[in-house]
Amino acid sequence: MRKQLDRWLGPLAFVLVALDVWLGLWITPPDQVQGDYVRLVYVHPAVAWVALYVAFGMAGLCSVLYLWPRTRSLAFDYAAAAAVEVGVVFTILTCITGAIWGRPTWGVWWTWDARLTSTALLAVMFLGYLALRRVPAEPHVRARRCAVMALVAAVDVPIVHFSVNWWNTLHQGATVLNANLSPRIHGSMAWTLLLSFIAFTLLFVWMVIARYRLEVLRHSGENKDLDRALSERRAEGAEA
Amino acid sequence: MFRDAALVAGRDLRIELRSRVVLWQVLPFSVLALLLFAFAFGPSQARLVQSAPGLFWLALLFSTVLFAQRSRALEGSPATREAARLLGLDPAGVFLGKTVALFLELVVLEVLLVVGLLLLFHVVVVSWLVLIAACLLAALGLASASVLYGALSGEARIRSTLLPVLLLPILAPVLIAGVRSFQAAIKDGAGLSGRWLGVLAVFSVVYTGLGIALYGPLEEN
Amino acid sequence: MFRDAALVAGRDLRIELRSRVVLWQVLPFSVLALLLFAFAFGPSQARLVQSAPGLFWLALLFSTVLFAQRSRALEGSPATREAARLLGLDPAGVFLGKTVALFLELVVLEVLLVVGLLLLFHVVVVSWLVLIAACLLAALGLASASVLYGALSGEARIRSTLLPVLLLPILAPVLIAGVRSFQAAIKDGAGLSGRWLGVLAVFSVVYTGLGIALYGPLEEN
Amino acid sequence: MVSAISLQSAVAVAGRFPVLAGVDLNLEEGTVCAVLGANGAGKTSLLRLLAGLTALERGAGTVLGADLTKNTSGLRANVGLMGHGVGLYEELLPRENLAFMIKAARLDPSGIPEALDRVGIRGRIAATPVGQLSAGQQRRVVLASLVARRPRLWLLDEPHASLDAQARDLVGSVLEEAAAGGATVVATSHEPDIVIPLADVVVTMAGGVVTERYAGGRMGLSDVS
Amino acid sequence: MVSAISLQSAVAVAGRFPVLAGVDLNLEEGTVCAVLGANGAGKTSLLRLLAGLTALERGAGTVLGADLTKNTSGLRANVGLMGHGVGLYEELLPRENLAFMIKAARLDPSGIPEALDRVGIRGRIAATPVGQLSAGQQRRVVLASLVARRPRLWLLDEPHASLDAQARDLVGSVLEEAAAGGATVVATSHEPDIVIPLADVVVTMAGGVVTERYAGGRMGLSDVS
Ligand code: HEM
Ligand SMILES: Nc1ncnc2c1ncn2[C@@H]1O[C@H](COP(=O)(O)OP(=O)(O)OP(=O)(O)O)[C@@H](O)[C@H]1O
Ligand SMILES: Nc1ncnc2c1ncn2[C@@H]1O[C@H](COP(=O)(O)OP(=O)(O)OP(=O)(O)O)[C@@H](O)[C@H]1O
Ligand SMILES: [Mg+2]
Ligand SMILES: [Mg+2]
Repeated sequence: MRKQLDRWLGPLAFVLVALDVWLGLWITPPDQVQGDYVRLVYVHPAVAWVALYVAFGMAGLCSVLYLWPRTRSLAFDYAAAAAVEVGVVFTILTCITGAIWGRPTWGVWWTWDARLTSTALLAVMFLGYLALRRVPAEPHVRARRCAVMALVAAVDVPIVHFSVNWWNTLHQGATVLNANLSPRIHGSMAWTLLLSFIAFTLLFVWMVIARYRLEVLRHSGENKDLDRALSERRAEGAEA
Repeated sequence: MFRDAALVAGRDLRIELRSRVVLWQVLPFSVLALLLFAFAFGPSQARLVQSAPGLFWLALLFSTVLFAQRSRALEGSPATREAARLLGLDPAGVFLGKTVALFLELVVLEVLLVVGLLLLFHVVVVSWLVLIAACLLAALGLASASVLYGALSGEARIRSTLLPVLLLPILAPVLIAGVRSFQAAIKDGAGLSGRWLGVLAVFSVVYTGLGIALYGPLEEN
Repeated sequence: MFRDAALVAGRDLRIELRSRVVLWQVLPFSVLALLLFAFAFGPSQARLVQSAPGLFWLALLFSTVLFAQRSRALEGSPATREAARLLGLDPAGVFLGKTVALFLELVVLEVLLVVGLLLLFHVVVVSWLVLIAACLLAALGLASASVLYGALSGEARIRSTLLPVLLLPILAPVLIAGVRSFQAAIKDGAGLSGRWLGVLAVFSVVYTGLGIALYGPLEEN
Repeated sequence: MVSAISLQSAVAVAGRFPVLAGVDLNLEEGTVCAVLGANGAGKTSLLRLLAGLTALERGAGTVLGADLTKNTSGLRANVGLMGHGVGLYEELLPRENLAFMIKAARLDPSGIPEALDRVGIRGRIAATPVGQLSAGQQRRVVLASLVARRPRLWLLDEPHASLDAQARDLVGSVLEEAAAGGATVVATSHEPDIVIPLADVVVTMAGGVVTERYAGGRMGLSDVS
Repeated sequence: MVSAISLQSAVAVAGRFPVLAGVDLNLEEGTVCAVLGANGAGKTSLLRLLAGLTALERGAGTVLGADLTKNTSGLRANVGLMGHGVGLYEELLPRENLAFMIKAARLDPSGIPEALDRVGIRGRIAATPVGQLSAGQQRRVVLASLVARRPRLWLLDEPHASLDAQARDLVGSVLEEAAAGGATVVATSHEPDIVIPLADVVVTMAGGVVTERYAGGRMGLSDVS
């Protein structure tokens, strides 16, 4: 079962993404207002969804599991790290696809809209997490620090979200994301949209698993290394 | 827990009083930050008054980073930190003690900054209550977040650059809510300010709670 | 002198490459500072664009403080510093070497910030020449002043709070001249910019000169 | 006798390097154990493991009844460590440093002046912040903190380094007293002539393991195996 | 013989405290001098004065021909100091640390591998950043830096501390070599048994002054007065 999953997950994710792109680019109709740029709707929201909710949610959850004494295991630390790493990629992709979309629709690459701003903050928090991981420390020390950081950041996300929303809407109305898609949505568009969410989530899962595997592999390599290092260490004493 | 908190707060404040680093270095920095912001955005008087709340909270935020550095530096070298870990102090108590000491220092800073604001930027405060509530809530939130993150960020040589990156994004809600509360306090939008004071309150409660819960595992090692 | 400078610059850059502190901690801080300024003064788009030069130079200035901290931290513990003083290096060479290393790092930062500015604040640059000249001159001035003041500010525990207070007021001219040059570069007031570029040039020449002359007596003890 | 320390194939890792490569060590309560060994043998690493400051990577170990594979915060409160570095607050006076430690351990601070006096920290020196004292004076203050705290396990990393002749004698009598009071003492050293006479058990380390064990000169509670 | 060190009533101050209260000391070039004395006697302060790291407050002094009341930067380049603390860059490898020092002194860096090998820093240890080495290994690296640099004046503050038996012997032979090569050596210690046999001159300090001076066991170039 697991092997099957392993074998099929990656290809499946890619096939779905390819299908999504194909449907998005060639099958669905262009929008009356936005023209062909609307096709980004099959990429951008899904990518954003993964970055914001799936990645950070997973990182937060794994961190709690690590900190909880009964479930404390470096596996959760690796999983959290994998989620954040892939999450950073998706967050940056969100910003890039958003910016590409913003250029024709708003005329600018970036604006200080609530959502964009909170996404940027999130990206910086993710980056901070990765910076913290790079500080040399014992595995469990690092795991503890990183878990606390991820948890604190995860708790901060809703606060940031609300405050940024209020921050912006107080001064000016929701000028940006008022393009309500639902009335104009075409049947094939709705399906493609749904597909995009599934496809990118699967892509995320696949990437996280790969990153996690790599980490575990490195660690098991470490274990083998440890055995060799142990005998080398003992030999140090013998030669002295 | 509270006994340990009192002990730790006493230690921090005593070292602080003896070294006077906060008095001579951190407080001047804050005033300086205010002035620099004025340089960068001045000299139009109208724009300055308009940006006064932003200036105040930015200065407070950047000063908080220094306070956080200092609060951690008080704990001394790695050897000293290790010795302290061998004392069997309750981590929650340590967290609370450090937070209380930092809170007191931040309140002093806020008083100074408010005075600076009134004198330098000719701001007229309408609702003192909102202003004071915002300051106290923010001080608590900033203090607890700083102590928690100070413990995250390792040794001195790394900390002086790592801590700002970790701490500042977390503090963004305080910045936003603080600016808004101040705008309300200045324009007497007391009705409006409630929501923003709420953000500040949630922030400080959440971080104090997280600190009490998580400081143990963090300092474990 | 130049041999020693090359040696010292090599040491600083090597430790930096090994520890990657600048890459992971200082550069993100700069981007973050930009974001926070936007919070404090936004979200009105017009006001943001207007303040873009101020934001850029403030972010650069505050980042410079971190760079200065880091540059000094590279020199290690008091014992390490003392050992280095027993090597008979030419102080002017040490100063130059550290300044060069810091200059290179600051240029990388400036490139990053300019890109951020273009993308985030929709700034349109008219005179690239002025912008580049301002950036290079400022980087030299900031680097030399930082190295000089880093040597003034003593030990790590004190330095993390003392250095900002010492350094920032000194850098105020760079802030003002930089903001003005940028405004000129954006609006193509090339005629105007000459004077401000002159200020930057004078600043960097003066501090480099002062550093070469005074680093000896400073490090003497 | 009650076992104070019991390590079975204990492995500890720093970075990725196995600083301890399978240590076996059993000590009963009230024993004074001297640890000898070349530079890099793992003596400091052993003390840090026993203090609960580094994790046990493999193997098993209990110290003062606490399992090293579990949370060691309970253990740490019973341990006094005198390491290579001086773990004192440089701005505070010797007395204030000790007061902080003693109060943290919920002990009576009235013994502090006596402890300081005993290690020769008095007069002007007692009124100088610790950071300005000489190397040996700082180590004397650390010694005083152990005397005042009376931990159940004393871990001393080269206790004699930086101390003058008089203070070296003092270390001997302080250790004797501690062991007589039931405390367990583990002390590393590069001066066998000084520590072997003080020890019940002498252990030598090399390459991260214990290589030899024999009886020392104290013979108070020897448990040579 | 040429005078290497000559202090007359030298006074040095730290904070406001006179750490040296009128030191008289004359040493000829090529002498090995051991400095003994209780904790706080002023041994470290004396070495720092001789290195040109602290100012001469009163009195007169020349070291290697440099007047201590004037600028001492010329002097400092000729001095090698092994202090209580280890003055190495923690991120850099032993080899890189030495290369920096040697190049700064405009010497040939080709002797570095040999110097490191001599103090036993080889293999894995040579490939570890200095910050991760054990206390004794770090001090060995410092010793190697002195060996490679061959300064004209060696100032050693408790050179034997943290070093194991083998490295202690090494210190002896290194000092002997340095003195034979014309360098002057001043070494403090709390282990008279070890240093007196190495020294031409033994000096004891107390209360910031030199109280006694007698001949040591080396008797190479004794100038007992
Ligand atoms: C740099 C620019 C942008 C960033 C960082 C960004 C970020 C985000 C994020 C984080 C979400 C997920 C929100 C959620 O699920 O709660 C999102 C959703 C979405 N974005 Fe963007 N976005 C950008 C530009 C744009 C542009 C230019 C458009 C179109 C005009 C756009 C249209 C949408 C739509 C339609 C959704 C999904 C529907 C929704 O949840 O409301 N975005 N974006
Ligand atoms: N900054 C200072 N302020 C006050 N007193 C100081 C200061 N620095 C050193 N002292 C005092 O000067 C005296 C001499 O110190 P020094 O370090 O020279 O002693 P030492 O002989 O090296 O001792 P040790 O054997 O312990 O290393 C000590 O009593 C110390 O307390
Ligand atoms: N973080 C690390 N990374 C790699 N190696 C390390 C690290 N920490 C310690 N070591 C190595 O572990 C070994 C044991 O160190 P330890 O400090 O325990 O030795 P020691 O017996 O106390 O030596 P000394 O007598 O010099 O104090 C040393 O060889 C050291 O280089
Ligand atoms: Mg050791
Ligand atoms: Mg000394």
